[in-house]
Amino acid sequence: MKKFIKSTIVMILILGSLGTYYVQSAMVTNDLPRYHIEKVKGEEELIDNLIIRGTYSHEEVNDRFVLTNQGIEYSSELNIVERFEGQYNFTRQRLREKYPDFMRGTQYVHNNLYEDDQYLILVKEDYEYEQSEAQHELEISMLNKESKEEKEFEVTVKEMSHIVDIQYVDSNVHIYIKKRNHQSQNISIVDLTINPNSGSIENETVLIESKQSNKKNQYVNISQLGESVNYAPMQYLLFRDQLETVEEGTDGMRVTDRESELLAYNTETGEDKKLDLSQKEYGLAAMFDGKYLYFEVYTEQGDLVMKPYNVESESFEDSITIEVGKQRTNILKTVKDGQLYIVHNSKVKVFDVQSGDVVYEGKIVSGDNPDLEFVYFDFVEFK
Amino acid sequence: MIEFKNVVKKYGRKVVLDGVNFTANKGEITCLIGVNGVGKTTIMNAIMKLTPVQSGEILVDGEKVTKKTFEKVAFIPDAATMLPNMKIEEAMEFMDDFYTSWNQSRANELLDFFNLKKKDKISSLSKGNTAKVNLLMGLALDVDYILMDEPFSGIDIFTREQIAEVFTSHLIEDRGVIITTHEINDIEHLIDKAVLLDNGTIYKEFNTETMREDEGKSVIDVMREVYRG
Amino acid sequence: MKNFIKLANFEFNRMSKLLFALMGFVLVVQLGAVFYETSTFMSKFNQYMENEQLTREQALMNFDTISFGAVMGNILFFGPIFICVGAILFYIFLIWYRDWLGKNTFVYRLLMLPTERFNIFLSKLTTVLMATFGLVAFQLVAILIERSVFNLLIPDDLRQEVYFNQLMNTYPFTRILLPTNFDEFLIFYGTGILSVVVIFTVILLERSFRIKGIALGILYGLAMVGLVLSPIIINEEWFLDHYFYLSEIFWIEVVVSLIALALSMIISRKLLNDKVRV
Amino acid sequence: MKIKFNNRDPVYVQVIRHFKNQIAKGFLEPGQAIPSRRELANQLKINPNTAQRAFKEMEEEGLIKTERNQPSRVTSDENILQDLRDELIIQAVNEFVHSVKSINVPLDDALNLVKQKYGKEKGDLDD
Repeated sequence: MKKFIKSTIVMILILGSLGTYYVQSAMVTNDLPRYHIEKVKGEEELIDNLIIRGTYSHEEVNDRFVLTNQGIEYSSELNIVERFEGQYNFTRQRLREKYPDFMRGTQYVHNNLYEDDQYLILVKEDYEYEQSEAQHELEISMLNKESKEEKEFEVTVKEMSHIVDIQYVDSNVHIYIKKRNHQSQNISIVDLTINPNSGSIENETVLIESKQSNKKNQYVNISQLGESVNYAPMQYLLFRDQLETVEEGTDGMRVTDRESELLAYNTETGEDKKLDLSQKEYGLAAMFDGKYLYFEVYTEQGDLVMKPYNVESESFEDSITIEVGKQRTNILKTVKDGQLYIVHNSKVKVFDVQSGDVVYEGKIVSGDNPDLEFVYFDFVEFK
Repeated sequence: MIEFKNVVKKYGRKVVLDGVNFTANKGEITCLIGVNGVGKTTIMNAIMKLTPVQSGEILVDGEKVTKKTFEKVAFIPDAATMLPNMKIEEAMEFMDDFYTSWNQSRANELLDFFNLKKKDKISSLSKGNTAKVNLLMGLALDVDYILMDEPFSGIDIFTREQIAEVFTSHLIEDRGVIITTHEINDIEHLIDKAVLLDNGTIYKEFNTETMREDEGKSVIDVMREVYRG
Repeated sequence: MKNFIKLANFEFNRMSKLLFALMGFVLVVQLGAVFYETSTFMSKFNQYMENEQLTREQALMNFDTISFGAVMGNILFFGPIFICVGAILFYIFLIWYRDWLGKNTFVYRLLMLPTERFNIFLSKLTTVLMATFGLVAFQLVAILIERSVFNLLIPDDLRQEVYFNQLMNTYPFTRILLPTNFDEFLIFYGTGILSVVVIFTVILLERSFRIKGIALGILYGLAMVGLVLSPIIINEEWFLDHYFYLSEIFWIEVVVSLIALALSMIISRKLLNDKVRV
Repeated sequence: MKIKFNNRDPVYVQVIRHFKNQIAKGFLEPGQAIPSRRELANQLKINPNTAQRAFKEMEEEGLIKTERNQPSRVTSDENILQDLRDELIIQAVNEFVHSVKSINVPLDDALNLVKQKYGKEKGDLDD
């Protein structure tokens, strides 16, 4: 038996030391607080797709988490695949779980997606060079959620820079793209109307074309105003058309003048209109949900005032005021379908913009303990 | 009985065994004779599956060689097969651990017979003593067949005599022995059967006593005939 | 089974001296890192106090504390780890070749043992794994020892406590050596075991077919790398265009790796039984 | 016991010849135990099979007798011993005649020489 003494010692060392190490590692994760959202009042379905991201940081633990109506998941609890993919593209994750076959081959989900109650539309971009000119191939796949019918078609576009938005109106797929002419450096937003039955571009309309500028130090740009849920059906698309004058100073380039126009394009009627809303007057245009543009102002009394602007009627709805105290940090907000979501002080509130009512209220707690001392929420979004 | 049936062995394009046929019986001493490099060692390695053969069959008591064969056939190569930092007693313990056919009392007897000290490290032994240890490891196994590769080469005369003595002792009796040598002189009277090898083939396989009796020729006479003719 | 255990123990004993020497080496050199880092830190602190004419309390306000992480960043700490990794890599080859080379050709004895020859393969694999895990396990113990020495040398108020898991996540080499998640541990070391088995097969190809075997071995090694990478490669743009989800690819990888493992073991077994040469 | 073997005659024949000489010369007496075949092989450094064959031949000729679990013994049968002596004399004479004939010496001259020589070496004759 003396022969076996060395192997036995090493075996005990291995099992003892590695065993302790991993048991201890597992125990750290087990101790993490299980926060959840407890309904106080209202319709719970409203927060079904809501995601609150944050960090728990206490003693040796420093862990990111994702809190939803289904519960909390810490990044240390992810398996190796989830850790590799990262905890960020929740829309893709949700769609993959729900439509695993349709979503195959889709890596990138951002502006190339449209989803309403009936249809799911995905556009994949592919470059191809022909006669030294880049040509974009847009591969469009469309799923009828009810009938499970899938359609696929492909169109080619020249001078394309990227996809701005996708909508589905009157049985047509609209792909809004940004184009840039390489010679004139002219920028435009183009609406490609594609009939899913023919699978080809029926109509190509220029929505906005940038102002021409021949001055060397002037730059034009058209940008879309961020949507809170970029795959959702939108009645309006908002664009900001800018002309910037730049001067070279001692400390680099500096914008000396900025002309900008806010344009609203109605996806249903195809009409566009100019909105006259200056930041000075109304505050920061923070969010847009397709119908309402939200301006936010912090008052000196320590309130956050959200002013919803109805793009259709070109008028403001009643403001919604949230008491936040003097300290402004850690107020998370997002909007969807005319509803304003606020996460603040362990509370989740949903306001209906039209009526100004709180349609849902919930509380973030762990067991009976509402103590969020070691929690920092940093982002809220929709799946 | 160890049988070789049409065994062919090549190293690349070089043919080492070119259809070798011979048998070695239990209770007999069969000697493979030939100059160096004719494939004597290859034959032994082939029996122990220490080198693959391309075709043909090697049978021990009518059966193919498996792990069980190693309890039945012991091979004593011309090189030491135990770790240099082992003591002789550790080497014996190793054998005892793995072979059911290990016979410890025989091993002790051999230790005495060869005048070896079991506390000695194998790396510290002289060439002759290393050869003796090698023999000990093979002979202390209760096996039916013993293969010895050049047991006399490069060893002093006294050790040679001692080793030769083994062949006439009860250590060998009733077992089948295959021995290779390139020099027959030492053991001409010890062997039952001579197998003459050259260029990978068996030139002649004969019983030495019958050859003397029927043709009045010594092994060397036959070798002379064969290799010169 | 009994023979396997005896053989594995025998192989392990053959390498144990080297293993214990490496362990001693790791501990001694890493303690060197502890002494180096603590003494430089303490002398810096004392220098600072002296130069600025500050009391200890005042100096503490402006002086950064030190954590054990500083020791782990020292070359004397991770150097021995790399040497151990190198030693294990070297031993993967040595464990086979030393039986063929040298005056005492032990391979005769090994191949003539009345046991499955594949046990030789398994015992050598076990030895390499025991050495590897032994060193990793010892490193954990060594860190504990080194930390207590570190804590003795640095006063509490100058020391920043860092928790063990965090410490292990600080540097890439400890993250790979001892990932805090057990599934990563399984995957890293699973890949490691697969690599060792494939290398063993390559060695046996060489030992069986010699010069031709080197070419065969390289081809086999490349084929195995190709096989294991193939699910990832064919899922790329130009072929399946990410048809499979990562979680599916993961399981396909697990299956393919197990196939590669089994294939290598079957080939090794066949080589040992029928093709290997002394 | 030591024999210088030649390589051309069968070893077992040489062993038997050796025994016959020993018996004829009286080194081995009738009824005396002889070494076992293994001891013999070991002493003579010959293959045990050869020793075995020699024993077998000698048993068949009746030179030795082996009873179960007993060492082999030289026969006490006078006839056989006499035959053995005759055989050895005839063998020696044959050799002598053969040699003498080959050098064409007249028989009488040869016989005279034999008488002279035989008288001189009487007593310690060796074959």
